[in-house]
Amino acid sequence: MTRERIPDDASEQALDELRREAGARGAVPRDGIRPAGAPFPMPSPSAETGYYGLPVLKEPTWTWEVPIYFFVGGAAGACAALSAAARWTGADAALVRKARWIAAAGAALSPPLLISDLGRPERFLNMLRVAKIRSPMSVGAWTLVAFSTSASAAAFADLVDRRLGGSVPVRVLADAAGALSAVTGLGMATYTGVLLGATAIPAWYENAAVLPAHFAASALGSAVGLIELSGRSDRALNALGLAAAAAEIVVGASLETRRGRSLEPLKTGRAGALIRAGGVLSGPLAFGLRLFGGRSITMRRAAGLAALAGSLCTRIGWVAAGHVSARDPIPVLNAGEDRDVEGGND
Amino acid sequence: MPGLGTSFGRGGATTSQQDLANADAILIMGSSMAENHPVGFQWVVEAKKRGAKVIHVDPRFTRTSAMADHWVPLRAGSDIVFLGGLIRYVLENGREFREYVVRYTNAPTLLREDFRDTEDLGGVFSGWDDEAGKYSPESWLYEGAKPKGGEPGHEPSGSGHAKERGGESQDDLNPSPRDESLENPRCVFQTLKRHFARYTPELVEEACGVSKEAFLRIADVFSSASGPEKTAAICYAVGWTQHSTGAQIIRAAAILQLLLGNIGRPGGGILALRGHASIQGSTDIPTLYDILPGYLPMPLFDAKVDTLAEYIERNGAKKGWWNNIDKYIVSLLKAYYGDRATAANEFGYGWLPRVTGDHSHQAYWIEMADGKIEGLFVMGQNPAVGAPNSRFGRKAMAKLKWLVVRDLVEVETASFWYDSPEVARGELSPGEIGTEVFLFPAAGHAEKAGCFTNTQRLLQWREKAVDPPGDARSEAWFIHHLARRLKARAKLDPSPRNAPLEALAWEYPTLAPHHEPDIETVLQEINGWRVADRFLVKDFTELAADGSTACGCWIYSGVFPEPGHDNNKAAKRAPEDFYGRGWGYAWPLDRRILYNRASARPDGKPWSERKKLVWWDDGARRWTGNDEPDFTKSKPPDYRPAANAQGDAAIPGDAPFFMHPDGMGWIWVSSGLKDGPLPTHYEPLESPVANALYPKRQKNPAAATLERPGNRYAAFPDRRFPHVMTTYRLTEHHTAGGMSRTLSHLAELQPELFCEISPDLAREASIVHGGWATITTARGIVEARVLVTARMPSLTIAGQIVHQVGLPYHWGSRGLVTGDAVNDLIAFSQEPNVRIMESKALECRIEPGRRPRRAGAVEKLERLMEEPAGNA
Amino acid sequence: MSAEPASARVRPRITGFFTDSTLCIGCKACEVACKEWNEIPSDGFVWSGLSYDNTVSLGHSTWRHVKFVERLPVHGAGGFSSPDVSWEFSSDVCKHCEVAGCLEACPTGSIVRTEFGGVYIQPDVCNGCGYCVVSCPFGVVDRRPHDRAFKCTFCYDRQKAGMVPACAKACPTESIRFGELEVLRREAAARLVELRAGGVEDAVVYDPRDTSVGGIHAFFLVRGDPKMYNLPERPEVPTVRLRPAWRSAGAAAAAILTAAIGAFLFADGK
Amino acid sequence: MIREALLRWPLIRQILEGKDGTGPEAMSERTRTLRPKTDGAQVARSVCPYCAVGCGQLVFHRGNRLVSIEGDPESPISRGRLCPKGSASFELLTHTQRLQKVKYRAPFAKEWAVIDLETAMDMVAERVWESRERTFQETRDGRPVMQCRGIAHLGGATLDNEENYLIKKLFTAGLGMVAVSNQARI
Repeated sequence: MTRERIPDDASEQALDELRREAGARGAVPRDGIRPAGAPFPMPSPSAETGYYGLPVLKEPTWTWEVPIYFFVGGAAGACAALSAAARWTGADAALVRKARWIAAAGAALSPPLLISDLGRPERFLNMLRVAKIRSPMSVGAWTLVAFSTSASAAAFADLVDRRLGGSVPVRVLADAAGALSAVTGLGMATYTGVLLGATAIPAWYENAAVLPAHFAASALGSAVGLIELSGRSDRALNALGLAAAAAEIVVGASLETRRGRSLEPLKTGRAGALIRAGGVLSGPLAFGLRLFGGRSITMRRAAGLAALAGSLCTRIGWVAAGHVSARDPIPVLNAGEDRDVEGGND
Repeated sequence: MPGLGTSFGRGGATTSQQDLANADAILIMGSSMAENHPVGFQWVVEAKKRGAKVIHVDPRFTRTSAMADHWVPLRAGSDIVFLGGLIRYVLENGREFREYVVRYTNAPTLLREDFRDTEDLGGVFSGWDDEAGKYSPESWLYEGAKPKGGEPGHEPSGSGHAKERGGESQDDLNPSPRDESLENPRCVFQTLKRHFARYTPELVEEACGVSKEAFLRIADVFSSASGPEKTAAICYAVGWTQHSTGAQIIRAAAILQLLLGNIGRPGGGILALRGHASIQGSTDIPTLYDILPGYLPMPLFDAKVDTLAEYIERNGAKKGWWNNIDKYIVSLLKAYYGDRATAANEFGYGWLPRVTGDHSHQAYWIEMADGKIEGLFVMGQNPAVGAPNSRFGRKAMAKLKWLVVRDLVEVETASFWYDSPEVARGELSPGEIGTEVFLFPAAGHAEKAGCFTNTQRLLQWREKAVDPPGDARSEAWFIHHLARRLKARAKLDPSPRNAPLEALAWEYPTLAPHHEPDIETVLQEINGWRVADRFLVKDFTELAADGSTACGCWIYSGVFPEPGHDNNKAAKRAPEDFYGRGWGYAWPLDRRILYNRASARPDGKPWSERKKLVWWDDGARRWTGNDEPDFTKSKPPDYRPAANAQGDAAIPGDAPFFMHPDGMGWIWVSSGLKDGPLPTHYEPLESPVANALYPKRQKNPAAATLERPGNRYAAFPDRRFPHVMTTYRLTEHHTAGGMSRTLSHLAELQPELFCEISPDLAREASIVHGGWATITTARGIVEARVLVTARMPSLTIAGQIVHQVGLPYHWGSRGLVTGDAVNDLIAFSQEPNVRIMESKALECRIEPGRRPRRAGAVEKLERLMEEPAGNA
Repeated sequence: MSAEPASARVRPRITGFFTDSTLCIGCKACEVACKEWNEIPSDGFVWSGLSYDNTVSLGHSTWRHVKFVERLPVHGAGGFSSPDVSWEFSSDVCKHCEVAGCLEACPTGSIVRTEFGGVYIQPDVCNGCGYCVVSCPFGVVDRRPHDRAFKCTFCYDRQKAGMVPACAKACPTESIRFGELEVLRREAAARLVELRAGGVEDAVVYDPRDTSVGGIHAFFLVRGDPKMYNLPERPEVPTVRLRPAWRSAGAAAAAILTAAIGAFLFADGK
Repeated sequence: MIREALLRWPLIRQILEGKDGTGPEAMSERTRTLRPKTDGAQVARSVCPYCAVGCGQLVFHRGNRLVSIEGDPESPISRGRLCPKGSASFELLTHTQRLQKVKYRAPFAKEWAVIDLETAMDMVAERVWESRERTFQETRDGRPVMQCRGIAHLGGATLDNEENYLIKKLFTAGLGMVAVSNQARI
């Protein structure tokens, strides 16, 4: 397991370059090289800079699949909710069917994404060893299981139902599964926000109350977008799209107006850019396209597309922001001085 | 060992690590104990908890300083000025423990009329011969003492490990003239006062760079821990010994402790902190050229000791313990040559090789460089990076016909022929090196049984846990099976030279699975036995001079008094008291604190309840107490020897230092040291600073520089090498790294060679923290990472700023982490008494950036040496 | 949310670490002893230039970590007497929080509270989801690339056999004390008084008990501001954010459902 | 049967015991039966091979293989404690870079060769004998010298007293070698 480093000139140059990078960015998350050794000359430890300015927290170890999973799972979950709502309100059966199939597709895609991120994928079933109400990851795992089953069951039952040219028991089963998938789907759309909010990473936990709603809105927006892109243009969908976009505008505005060092990562650098892009795409842009697009299908699809892109950027951006935030020791060291935690520990 | 040996009688630490807990003050100097002896340091922490003050004097603020109450940075190489300053402070302020000094030391003894001090002769004592470059110490003798046998003084070939010419100062005298009022201007006390009169706080400030205030505070704290109720201890390591005045630095500490009455008492003493598992043992049972086991001198050719009688006459003493030397040498010869050692052939004395010159490490390495040595054995050592001037050393090895290396891993010494810097630099190439190399895998400490002797003279047995892997074997196995082969061959060729080999007693039973010799039988031979019936002797008091006993090392005799593993005292693991009696075996005779007779007043009662250790039990008519009395148990305090009594009988009942003919602690050493009866400050062989005391005597005149191509020195002054350089170890590594660079869990803790420099020097030389620097001396050139730290202060010496460069020396070209060998920078040089190199204070230059690759490095060095030294 | 936090149960003999930095000599024996016993690989040979600290932080392959806080030494004054910290060493380790973020976050039940009150990752259960990594307010838990999460086990295997954890056993100067938590807390209080009396006014005990973490089973005595040692002023267990987060989630879900039903009823109402 | 199977599922235990999945109910078989690796190993009393403090060590071994090395709490010197080097002495004996065979390099060769131990011993004995024959001096101006100057030795401070004794006995008293040295000085 030990790596030997022969200090030849080439590796030295690499190291120096990395140290410069580390000096600029505070840390370089790269195998074998640590943020240590930079910046030079070394700052002596103090209450202000902490221990040589080194990070207190560990960065998330998640791989690229995770934000994608947040996006897919959220969208699929919202779709399931929409299909159920449509069914209950006696809306067009075709719409219900489309929504169910999109949800089922997302439900099928989600587990592989989540599992491939695990350090030990072969042990993914251990997620079901226990059920821990205080662990968003555990709640999420169970939700995902329930959602994947119910969503695909609903879609499948729907298929059977049509083959048999309408069979009551099957339709009842389909509706039951649909209802379940709606509830768990809403969980899928929101729990990922709780997952990030209830961590030790300042940029995330400072937004514990915002993230779930934020992700929900973004999920709704992308769900609407997906259904529309699949060829629907119901007014109801457009209305929901408007609502989602409006919510995103509110969230974006609140983020922009709040200040504080722990929020920096949300506004600066790559992460900041992604979050802002996401906000604009799924907020003002989508809203404008729907509002001024009138009855134009193209404009609605464009809005849907914008919402989808925005939603993806948002998820990637927030995860990236967590990395940056974890590297900054100052908010971690000084946390809690001025703020008493909302809710507290029940 | 002569620093301690000549002062007290034995060349070993006078105390134990545990006993530090009893000290009221502890001076750590020439050592970073917390870093290099962390587990021993727990006893210093213990003492701190009990309220002791800890003082650390060191050029660097180390992990030891971080735990100390007082730390003062001093310039590397100015130790004797600092200690001399303390001695003067004690004398001027009457801080000495008067009764102890008068009754237990030679302070009252009168000296000869013709003695002249360094203060009179501008830096040398009387008897100095400039042509011969050595002293004739006759004028150092006590008044009325006659030099014994032939011309006085030392043979140049001899070295300080042995008790050479022991006690010539006393034999003809009974008792020596003393002035217990200490007023007589010719008594040792007054001479001492005069000698150190100029070592004022001002001089300390000027020469050491220690502020007057700091010095006075420390002097007060340390000298206050003295008298009946208090004691202070001193800990030192190679930070003292590796100097051209090494033995004399330790002498200065000994004088200080004798004046304060801190020897032989709880919480007192001088603790020499050794750096290797059995470095004390390898001197007690020496792999050294000038002594035989038990500090018996090797026969010196120049000393004209061709017969055993001459040897005993010259090296023995009529008074004091060394009167027994005949018993010890004869018993040793019986152990060596067995039945072939008879009275008729002087027990084979004639077979022992004669020492005809300096055969010490550095001396024979130079012969190696000149092609005079054909073969070399290296066992558990790594001179290719671990020895001074390792660059010179590696080139010398290329001149060998054959080389045998035994170690756990392939060390640089075995691989020099293909991966040394010299090969990289094109100075050597495998195709041109004719050295035949054998690299043997060695057994580790848990793969063989045997005992180490630790820093406090404690023999501790190791049980064997597992067999060594593959073809790995112990050194004992190697020697045993080599001996078998050679003796068999000697049988076939009965020439005189083969007589000793053939006569060598070599019957050791071997054990499965590898035919390892049974080590306990070797320890029994070391303990000694009666030749007639092989009954093990109880201890060395049973040894005889008539050939009826055999003993491999008299000072260890008593470690195995009866057969059977249960009687192997080194293997004892049942400690009974604070000093650990019942755990291991401390030579001599399991005594844990040496000279502990001094812990009682002359009348035999403890100095105080708080500091009692051993005392005279009048009822039982014997010495008793919390330790084995280091004294003849039955000898009452009021015992007075009869005129012309001999040996131990000639030692009075109130003379604790009975190894010495006069039974006194020697503030004054009239015989046994080659560079003077008292310590004197000389600058290191390389120093940017002029000798503030003796402008005409810059450096120790008796020290050898061994200057030659490949072992060059900086001039004085020398602007090419303006900075003081010192080397040291880190907690995370061991010596030159052979036992740590290959271990991932240690290597990652200190992965690169670095130098420590002050912010001032960094600014001056425009060197950046975390970057690279190239350090050069007249011998070699290395590159190192830079750690800029205020822990390595620049000091003001005689009005000018002196920068110091610190370098740990653990790296080499092999292992998980590699780096340049700092020992390439160190010079071969010899302290006169023990021929140790000076690696703690040299001159260097430092520049930003990495050294040139390949041949460029050498070219850079040579260009630099061609530059004029000029004025600094 | 369950009635009480996971770890507030009453347990038998609760053990702890009391790391007294004023006794630490920075020898790193604890780091090595830990790695040798737990058979942890080295984590790279990179020279940091940060005083003598080259392991830099706790991580998946460093479960004890000695920090070297280097300031300005004062000539004449040793580090111990100096009013300022001149060179302070402190051995960091998993805090084994009373209310542990990693323990509550773990979805597999791999992380458990042992009978000694320690927080232990079961190596055979953890699937490396990495949620404990972002849930530790002290940045202790770490996931080894393509492997599971690692951290100090509190030598659970040794404790089960009544043995002292490897680091505490090796520590040459008893800077790392192991024992019954409450006893250690009393000793720390006494030591603090003793030090202050001895003129070491800047000594403080770091054991955040007035935050949601509710105290730590491995607590520290350091000199100067704990922040110099990267010890947070008020660490909080992440689960304190569950309530606001779930509230927001619930509201959002409800909103979506209502909006959807409303939309289909009225927008497309036929 | 099925009941057992189900009870092995922590979720079931959790529900039955009404726990939250952070305690014993979540422990695996391995965790419940966890024991220290030194359980049932044999112990040798030893001493640390690094510096001269002389710390006591307990060497745990099983079936001729090392298991672990720890401090010996009974040692009056070290009281069971070890420094980083002492703590690493298990790796010192077990790491992969340890030599297991004799390596031999012939004069002017560019490569190592691996040779058999006994052969190596015979070769070394041969070299010693020849060098001694060439460089031995019996007398100088009529007085005994009995000295072999052509062979030198270095090492000892890391070896055992018994080994140093045998080295001095063979090399000096037997072969007449005087150039014998080690690290030990003052």
